Amino acid sequence: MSTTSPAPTTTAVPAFEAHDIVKHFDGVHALSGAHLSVREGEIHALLGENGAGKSTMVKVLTGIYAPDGGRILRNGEEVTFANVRVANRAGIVALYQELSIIPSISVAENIMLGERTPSRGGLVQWAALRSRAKEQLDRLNQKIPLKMLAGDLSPVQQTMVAFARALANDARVLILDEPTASLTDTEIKDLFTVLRSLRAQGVAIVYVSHRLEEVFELCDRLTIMRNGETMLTKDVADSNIDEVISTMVGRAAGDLYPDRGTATSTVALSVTGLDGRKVKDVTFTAHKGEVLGIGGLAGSGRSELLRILAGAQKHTAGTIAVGDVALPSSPGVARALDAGIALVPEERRSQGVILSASIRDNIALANIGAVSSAGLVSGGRISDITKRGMSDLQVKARSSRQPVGELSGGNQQKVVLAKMLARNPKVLLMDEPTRGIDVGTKAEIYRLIRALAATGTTVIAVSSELPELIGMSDRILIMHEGQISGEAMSAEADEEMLLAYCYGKTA
Amino acid sequence: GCSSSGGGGGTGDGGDDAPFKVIAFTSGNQTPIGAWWVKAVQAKADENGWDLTMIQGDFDFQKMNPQVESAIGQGADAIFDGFTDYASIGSIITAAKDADIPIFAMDSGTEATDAFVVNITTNQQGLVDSTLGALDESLGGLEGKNIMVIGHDPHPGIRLRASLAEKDLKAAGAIIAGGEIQKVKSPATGRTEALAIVADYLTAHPDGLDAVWVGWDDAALGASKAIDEAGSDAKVTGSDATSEAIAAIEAGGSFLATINQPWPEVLDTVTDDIIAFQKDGTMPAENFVAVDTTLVDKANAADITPSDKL
Amino acid sequence: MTTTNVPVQPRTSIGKFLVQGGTTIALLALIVFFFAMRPDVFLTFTNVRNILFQVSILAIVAGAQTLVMVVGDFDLSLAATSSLSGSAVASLMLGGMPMAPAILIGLVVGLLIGIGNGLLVAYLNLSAFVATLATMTSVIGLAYLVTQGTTLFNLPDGFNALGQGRLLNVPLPVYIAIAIAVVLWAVLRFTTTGRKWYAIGGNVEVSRLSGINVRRGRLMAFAAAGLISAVAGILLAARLGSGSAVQGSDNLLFSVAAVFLGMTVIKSGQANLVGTMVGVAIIGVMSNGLNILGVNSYVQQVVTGLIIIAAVTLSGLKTRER
Amino acid sequence: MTTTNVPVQPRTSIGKFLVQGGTTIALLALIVFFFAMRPDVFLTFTNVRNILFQVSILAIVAGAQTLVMVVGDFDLSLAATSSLSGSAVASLMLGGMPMAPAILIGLVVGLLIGIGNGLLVAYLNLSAFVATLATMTSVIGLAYLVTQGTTLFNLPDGFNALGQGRLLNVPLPVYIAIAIAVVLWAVLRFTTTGRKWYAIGGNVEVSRLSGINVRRGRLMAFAAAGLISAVAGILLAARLGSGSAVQGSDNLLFSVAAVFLGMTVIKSGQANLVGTMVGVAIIGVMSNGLNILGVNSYVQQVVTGLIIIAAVTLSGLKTRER
Ligand SMILES: Nc1ncnc2c1ncn2[C@@H]1O[C@H](COP(=O)(O)OP(=O)(O)OP(=O)(O)O)[C@@H](O)[C@H]1O
Ligand SMILES: Nc1ncnc2c1ncn2[C@@H]1O[C@H](COP(=O)(O)OP(=O)(O)OP(=O)(O)O)[C@@H](O)[C@H]1O
Ligand SMILES: [Mg+2]
Ligand SMILES: [Mg+2]
Repeated sequence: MSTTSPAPTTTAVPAFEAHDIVKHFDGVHALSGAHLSVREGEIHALLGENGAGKSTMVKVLTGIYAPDGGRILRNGEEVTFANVRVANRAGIVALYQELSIIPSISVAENIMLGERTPSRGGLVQWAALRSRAKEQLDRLNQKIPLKMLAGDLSPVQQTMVAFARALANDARVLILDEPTASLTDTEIKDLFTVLRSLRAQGVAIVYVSHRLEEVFELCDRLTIMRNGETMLTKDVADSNIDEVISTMVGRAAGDLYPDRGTATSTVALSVTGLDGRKVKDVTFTAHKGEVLGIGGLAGSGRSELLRILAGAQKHTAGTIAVGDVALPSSPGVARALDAGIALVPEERRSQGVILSASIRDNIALANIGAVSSAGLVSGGRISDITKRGMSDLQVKARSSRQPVGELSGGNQQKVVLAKMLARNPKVLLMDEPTRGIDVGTKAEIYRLIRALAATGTTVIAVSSELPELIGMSDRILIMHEGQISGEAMSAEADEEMLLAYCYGKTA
Repeated sequence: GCSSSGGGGGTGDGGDDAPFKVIAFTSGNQTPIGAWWVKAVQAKADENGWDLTMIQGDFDFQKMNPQVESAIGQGADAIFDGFTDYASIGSIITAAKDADIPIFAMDSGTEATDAFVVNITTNQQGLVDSTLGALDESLGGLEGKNIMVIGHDPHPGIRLRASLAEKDLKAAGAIIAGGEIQKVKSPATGRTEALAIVADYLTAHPDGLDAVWVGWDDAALGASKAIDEAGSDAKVTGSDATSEAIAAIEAGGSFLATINQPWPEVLDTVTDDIIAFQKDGTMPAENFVAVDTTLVDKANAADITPSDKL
Repeated sequence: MTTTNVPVQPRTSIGKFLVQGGTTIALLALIVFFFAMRPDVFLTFTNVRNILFQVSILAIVAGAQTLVMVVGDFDLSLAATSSLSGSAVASLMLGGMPMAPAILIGLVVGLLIGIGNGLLVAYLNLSAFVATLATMTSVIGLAYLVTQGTTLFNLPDGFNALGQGRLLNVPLPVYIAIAIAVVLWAVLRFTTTGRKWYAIGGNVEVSRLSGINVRRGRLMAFAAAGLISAVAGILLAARLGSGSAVQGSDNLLFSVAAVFLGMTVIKSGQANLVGTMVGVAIIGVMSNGLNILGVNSYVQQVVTGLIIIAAVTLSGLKTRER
Repeated sequence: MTTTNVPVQPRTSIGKFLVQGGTTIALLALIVFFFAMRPDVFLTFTNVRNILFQVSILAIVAGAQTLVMVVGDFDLSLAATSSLSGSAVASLMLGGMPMAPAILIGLVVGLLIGIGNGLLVAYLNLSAFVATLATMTSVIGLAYLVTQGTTLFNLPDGFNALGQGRLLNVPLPVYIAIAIAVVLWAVLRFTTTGRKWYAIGGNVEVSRLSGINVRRGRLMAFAAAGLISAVAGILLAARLGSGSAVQGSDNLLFSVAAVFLGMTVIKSGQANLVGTMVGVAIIGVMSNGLNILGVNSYVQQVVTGLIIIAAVTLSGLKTRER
């Protein structure tokens, strides 16, 4: 692989550079010779597979991690950042991947957190604080009550608040680590508008994302990392998706989506008149061997629907039947699992895996019945299902005893899958199965979904990305305000039509 | 609780129309003797027609003191302190002085103080003399004997008698085991603490202990248990004459003797002093009285009313 | 089961109060109950003053505990620290030191212990529970050493007046407790330090990534708590006219209970000063009221536990596990 | 600055031990130190037996606390529960009930209190801290009522033999404590219940979504802890030949300290039985060793706190805030 291509020469000195950055964790080489160079007034994409080292790079650049080697330069001068505050004072601000909000304080305070809090003589200037917070929200086109507790916001609003906080710093170098992972198109548009205007004001922006379409729409240059090394930096205009993917994964890109299969006509799941929190009168069926996609805007109730089906949430009316066996009115997760419905939840770090526990223990979690007899757990049987799950899904880990928290996002997601697949579910519910996952792993997951369907499993997958929805499903349902607003065979669907359903225009 | 017994003014000793008002308080209502005292004082009040305000605390001076002071603020003729050391009630004493109300006390300090018009307690020196006498007799002299002294500093009576015992033992030529008074920290865990101290001492010095002098029975029972379990033939003395200690003495193990303090008699005397004051304002002759105690050993154990069965 | 879209009602203060105010309601219920039982005594000036006097020291310790709990930590050593400070001041004055420097040293002792806790927790990353449990153990030992296990008394009148003197017939500690509570409330509400503490308590990692100096914030909260509990201990010594190693030790659990009760008062479930004072009031009213009714002290203890449970359950709180 | 891919070294057990074993090292250091000071005494059979005997009851209470802490909760009422159970058994036997049913009732008392705590915490969502603090208060009150504040004694010899009898010259409580520790270790390690408890302690939401009945799991942990601490309380009564409301109250803080020390022994920082027993051993060795060296008990207390801090700091643990 080539290292860096010559940069187009517009400005003399890059605003912010990092050279030969090395960072180890406990024997893991997160970064081994990474480079990045951003200029004023550009949006620079930082790309790479899960675990390529992007987030680690972001943290090294902003003083959270001290690098084990390498140099960081600001306007051509070498700098070291002892902590985030020092970096912030130098105008370098990041929105971190896992960074969210502080749920127990108000929206306004979340935006003006820390040194941004306007104060005089140690006293908070509340009026100034609110007005400045409001300015930031206005820039993002968000109408969020400033005094509300941030914990009461929807996940999307929380992300926007976190983003407003990053903006509030008046950064000269703004680094965004997967800001759009949990946003929908509307917010993404507003976000892009802001980013473009910042670029016009000469801000240097680093943009980390797995959504390659966004990169080609928004960014000026891109840097691709693999295994902790920088592989390539070039103008976006001179590149294309295939090159990006093949550089990221180190081989030529294949088709992202596998061929569709043929669903049987046997009904595997039938849902009638389901009412619950955020879900109103939902009726549909899914067939054996079918991949059913569910789309909709943020907050349209997709997650709630899946949670109800999985027994994690109560419903107030309606029936759920697997095959022709009806579930009791409030089954609970255990009963739903026994009936053959398994859920791969939306937030994998807080809902999917116990980060401090090992891969084995996580997989055993949903299979305690299968790995035990007479109340005693058999280590051998756990090893069996773990081994099978890890090899079927190609989980990359040191050993099955490694804590899941040390794995990259994609591998964590595979552990969640392995945990649920070991139950041999008849109906597998997947909520945003590829969120925050790189293209290579995404393709693997699509193939896996297809392979499961081929063996007769029904897969119901929620996704916020319309191309993904179309690419991976056989049939698509769109939800709007808790109700099903449209249905289409994906072979006949196009994005425009689905988007119309998303906004409640019923077919 | 503050219960005012409605004895009525009918006792009619004096010509007053208002009944004689007494504030009584104790900080040790969760100890058996404290509980006895509360009931006994109530009975005395009923008998004598006092308007009694009884305030109890569980060594929580932070809560008890304001209650007593506020009762003082509402006026009273006399105050009766049971078992509450004057060190902890400085503010009550001040309030009573300001209001010119005399405090009658029992077992509320180990030395004379003008805080009280009378404080009748037991003779600590006498107590020490008789327990050491019992040890002397049982060991055949104290000279050269290894004797451990276990005390508990927060309790002024125990602290005083432990230091007297240490002094007299040294004077008699005994060796203080461990070089100093062993201190139990919490009354709640006194028994287990003493048990561990003695057991550990005996492992470190097998046959190195002739007796353990303990300042109160609960801890003495722990010490005695440690000695029996180690198979040592050391002797133990305590103080308080709890029924458990008396039973242990009767059983004839290492527990040699304890001390009976005549609380009912002391209560009677203080009550008489209060009644005398109620009648014609007579103040007690002395402000500090130390009454004698009785040694309880195998010989008389059966005749003693245990302090927790009063 | 209607599906009409009722717009979310902005909760009125009263509605809010009824929903979240279980604890406050419990306090009012207690007051009404005791008043109904003993209308002649319970709400008299003397008795209210009594209650205030009884809880004043607890209120200060609970205020200190609130600070630490706002940053999401926990200090088991506060009551011990206050005993040590009180004992140290008493001992120094008995040794002949004038009042002012003795008090100053007492305050410094509290501050130092607080800083020690803060260093252990914020900089050495020990769990607050172990660190302060260990500090508590050592500090109690030190207090025993300072007092030689005894109750130190015969303190100067000028000193005792701090705890026993009155202004307008109300004891000084009541004013001091109110003043400290107001200051702490203002610090938590209006200063950048207070807001940082709340941010840290809300989410340490987000705070750190947002450029808040989390370690210094936590250290400061512990230091402030140590200092304030020293104030409480010195006042208690002045109030009782004596200092001892065990004096005020029940403030440990009661202060924690007060803060926890107070956390149920507000929706976000954070430690907060107003709530803490409600908690302190519940504890004070309950103990005073039960005494007035002449309830057997063993039964009182049983009832106290039940009332705490009732208050917290009433508030319908879904406390996150700590 | 090499970029060669050194394969990740599998950590050896010894390496692991040195990195994480600060607490274990502290225990060994204490043993070596006391042995060096008193080689003639410290490691003799008699003294080791002594230590074991002294910590046996604490070990049981700490084992109970471990269960609750494995599910991520906390039980302040365990020591009080054990006092109440011991007192209840003593009181029943003195009232003429034969030993077996009296013990049974004592165990049921512990179980019921545990279930009560479990219901409050798991089903009413009270914070474990408030709930068990309140329960503790009430339970101590009940114990005072049962004993009338006195120490109940004159228990049947058969009963006392449970706590004082010996087998092969080693006291029975030592065997019982070891047996309970082994059973709890096996339950935590090999049973589905233990697995579920660890999962719940790891992440409640993940556990729930994996089909684990989280509420029942937490309830069971509290119930088991209540039952086990009843065993401890009954044994303590048999060991002392008496029952009282305050007996064994120091087991509260020591058991918690033991579990916390034990959490530093393993990398994941969870409560675990082996670690707890290391913690218990540290506490027991320290107190016995200091007694043997004849250290003043106030100084002992200061030293105890310092050693706990040293052990935890040594283990270099980055404990998550609780
Ligand atoms: N704190 C840490 N301790 C140990 N290993 C770590 C730590 N942080 C990151 N790693 C490892 O370093 C490597 C790079 O991780 P990083 O999070 O930077 O990847 P990324 O490119 O941001 O991936 P993703 O797209 O999934 O966010 C991974 O192998 C990861 O497991
Ligand atoms: N009132 C609420 N309290 C707690 N959690 C909620 C509440 N409302 C929604 N959630 C959670 O927020 C998430 C989003 O909910 P919902 O099902 O409405 O959105 P969605 O259509 O899946 O959209 P997205 O997940 O993209 O935001 C779900 O995880 C849901 O459980
Ligand atoms: Mg990342
Ligand atoms: Mg969703």
